[in-house]
Amino acid sequence: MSLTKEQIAQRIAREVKDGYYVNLGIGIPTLVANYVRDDIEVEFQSENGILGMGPFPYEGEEDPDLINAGKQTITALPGASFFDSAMSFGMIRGQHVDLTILGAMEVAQNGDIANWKIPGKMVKGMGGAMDLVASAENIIVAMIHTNRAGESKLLKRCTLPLTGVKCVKKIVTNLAVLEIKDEKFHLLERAPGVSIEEIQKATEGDLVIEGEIPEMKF
Amino acid sequence: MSLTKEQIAQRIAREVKDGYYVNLGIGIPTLVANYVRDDIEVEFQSENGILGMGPFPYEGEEDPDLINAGKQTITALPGASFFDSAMSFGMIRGQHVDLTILGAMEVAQNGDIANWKIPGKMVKGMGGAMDLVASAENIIVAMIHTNRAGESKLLKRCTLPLTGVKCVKKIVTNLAVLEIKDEKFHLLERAPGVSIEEIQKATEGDLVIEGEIPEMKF
Amino acid sequence: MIRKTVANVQEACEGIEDGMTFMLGGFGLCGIPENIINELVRRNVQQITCISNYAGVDDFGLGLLLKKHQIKKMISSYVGENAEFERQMLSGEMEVELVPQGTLAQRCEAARTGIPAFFTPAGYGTEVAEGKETREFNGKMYVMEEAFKADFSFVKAWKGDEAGNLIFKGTARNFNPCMCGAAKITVAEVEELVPVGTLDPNHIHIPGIFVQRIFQGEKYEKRIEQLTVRKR
Amino acid sequence: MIRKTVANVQEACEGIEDGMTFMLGGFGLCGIPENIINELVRRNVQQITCISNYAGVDDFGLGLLLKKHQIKKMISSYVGENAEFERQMLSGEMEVELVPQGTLAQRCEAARTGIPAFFTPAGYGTEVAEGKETREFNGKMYVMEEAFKADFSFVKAWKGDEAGNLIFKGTARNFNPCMCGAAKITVAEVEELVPVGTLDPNHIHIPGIFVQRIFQGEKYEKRIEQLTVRKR
Repeated sequence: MSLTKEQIAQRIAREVKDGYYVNLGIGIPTLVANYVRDDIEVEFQSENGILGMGPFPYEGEEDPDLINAGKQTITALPGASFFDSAMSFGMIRGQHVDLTILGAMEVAQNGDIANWKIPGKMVKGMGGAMDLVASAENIIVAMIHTNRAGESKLLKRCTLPLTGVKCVKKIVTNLAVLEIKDEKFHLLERAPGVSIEEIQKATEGDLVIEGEIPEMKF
Repeated sequence: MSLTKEQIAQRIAREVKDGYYVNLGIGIPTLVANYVRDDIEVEFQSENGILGMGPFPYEGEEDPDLINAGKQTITALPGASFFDSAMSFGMIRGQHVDLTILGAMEVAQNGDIANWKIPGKMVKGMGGAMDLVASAENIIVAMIHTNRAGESKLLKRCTLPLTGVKCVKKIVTNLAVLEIKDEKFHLLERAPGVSIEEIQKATEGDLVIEGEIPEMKF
Repeated sequence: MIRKTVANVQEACEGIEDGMTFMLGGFGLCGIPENIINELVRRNVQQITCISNYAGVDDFGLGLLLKKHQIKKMISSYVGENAEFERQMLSGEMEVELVPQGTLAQRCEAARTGIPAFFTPAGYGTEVAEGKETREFNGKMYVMEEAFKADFSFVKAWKGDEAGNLIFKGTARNFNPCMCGAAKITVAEVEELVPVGTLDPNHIHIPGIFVQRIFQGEKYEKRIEQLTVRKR
Repeated sequence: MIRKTVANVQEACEGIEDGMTFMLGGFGLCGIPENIINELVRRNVQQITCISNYAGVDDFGLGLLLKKHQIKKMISSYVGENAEFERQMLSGEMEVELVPQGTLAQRCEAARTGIPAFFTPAGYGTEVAEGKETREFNGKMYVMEEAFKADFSFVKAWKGDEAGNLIFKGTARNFNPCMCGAAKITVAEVEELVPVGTLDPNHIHIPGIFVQRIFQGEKYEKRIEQLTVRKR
């Protein structure tokens, strides 16, 4: 069974280590905060200008001056700080953020990523994604393995305009956890009940399968 | 009679206009604040991080955390703000400061200025002077016309390492007020009782004397 | 102290002309200069270039200018939630320059601080770097980006004083400080204009030197784009 | 919340080694990390490179390190009030790189914010620009300057909390914020370490992400260099 979006987030949350500052992109990445172990010290950064982002406010306590990068109302935890956009991206470009989790439309086996534009059809803009992927040492992509037509989104080469080059290190999809190394996808884990063959079939890029590939447990 | 340092400051103070943000260098320039008309709105910036600098504190009210660029204890006026060195020089480089007043060891007739180093002998460092002279649209130099040996400090070309090139527009010395235009010194005013010949003799650079040269009044 | 107060939004917007370039603060609908945007709509200023991270929604924020076709060109990083924007862009009615968000902020800061150009890794190897100088530093590739040029910066702060000093609140800060002093004239609207001497000089985010005009906005709607709450 | 507190100055300085490059905040003797400087003297760390606007006076601040010949190289903008400094520099015992003050601040900021290089007008046509790339933008000449690289940043703040958030006071702010996060490890000493949640998140000058270690200094002399007062 392929993972739900919640399970993808849950799996990614295991990559969040004690002492990490984490930037969560819009979509599935936002859900990761819900699954981080509560016995470790972690702070969430939102690029619109907060460090120490907390959960959604209680009903009636929402503040229009307090939102995340997805424009959702949020809260600030004790120890939080607010800052302007230049300082926020100073944190990002200066590699002070330990982990960046974001979505993608396509990832290539050399680590290229595309997630901001479909020429002539859809243009959302790159927002902070180009700064994040060009700067972060540690990027995890959260995505669905294939598009609605069933075509692979893990490719030999990206077909859409790039967001960044050779930057993605790890991918968690609804089918698998993969690492990018030596310009190939390396299969690390598979979703419960998903076979290696299914993953192989859903992956257009070169896929390396070495040794036993464990099933994720939830 | 040549001007005292106080009178040089007093004369320069007349150049300070309503609505000006002014940066005052160390030495004679510091004295300018004492002579600015009190019916105009002016704010003094000190590059170590204050806008709205006030007079020295009353005895016993000095605060070691509140100094000017000359390391003197100062006060902050209502409406003042504190900021870091990067923002302070952002103000300067970004040309938000309307007038810069600083001292010099030499000025050349093309507007070059030298004030930070005598090779092999004296090195104080440029401090903020290079940023100020390279950025300011409106620079007034306060200086003594000649050195202790009686040699001119207003030269055809500077002999000391430069602080900035082609940046000085106006000079107020103990003998005269001069403007730099078309790579020449233009005499505008003379100190009370100082003859044009005396000024000519004390000026190594090309000196243009056009029309009546009024005496300064105090 | 140099006084920057003007009576109202009309006076604050004096001198704006068709064809000018404006910077506008805000992220999403958070921290946008609401009163000024309404005045720009009322004045029906035409052919403007807007530097703003976001294009508003269809009926609020910059979306209001968009709907009236007042915008010739948008320079933004994200335009995802505005259907009319996407339509005008894809049809070619409006020119659009998309800029990585950090680069957008830094090009404002650079304009404010007299830095004509700087290098950033953002956008290297992408469309954004096309036609721009790239260079290696310490084994990594960077793109050279230049400071913006603009006629007016329009920002919104929480509190301000007559000297033009500003304090922002929460994430309504965002691009507003970066744009102060980054255009020829900076106009700040504030929720509360307080007497000089009220603001602690240690807490001022933007010193008055970066602000030419300041006024208290008549009212603030502060619309929430995505209301997300949890149960008690 | 990620805790940054260490027990004392000894623990804060763990990992420092001979030959390292340190950034030190302060302008004149105002806002210098007094306790850390004393610890560097006590440890007798050798052959260090110091990036600091000022070299202290003969018997306080960086002058203490200078007197013990611990400094191999100084990168500063102004060194005027230190006779021993001038002597070591002119005799060639110590290497000195003089940098315009604004460039010094910006090279720290650049290091912190991942900008490898930027253009500034400061120093164009002078010794400072020798060997550096210069370029014209909009009819004016600029010099390209690169970000600093350092092993430790040592800064002093007024208040701080366990999360590493910092607030500075008056003109003791100066270079301290610019240096936070500009080295591999940033160590902050504060006059008062307050409980988390005490500092208003709107008033924090430096978010804790830029600080790796924080401690409350044992005592502060805060020497005044030029006492200037007026009569009542």
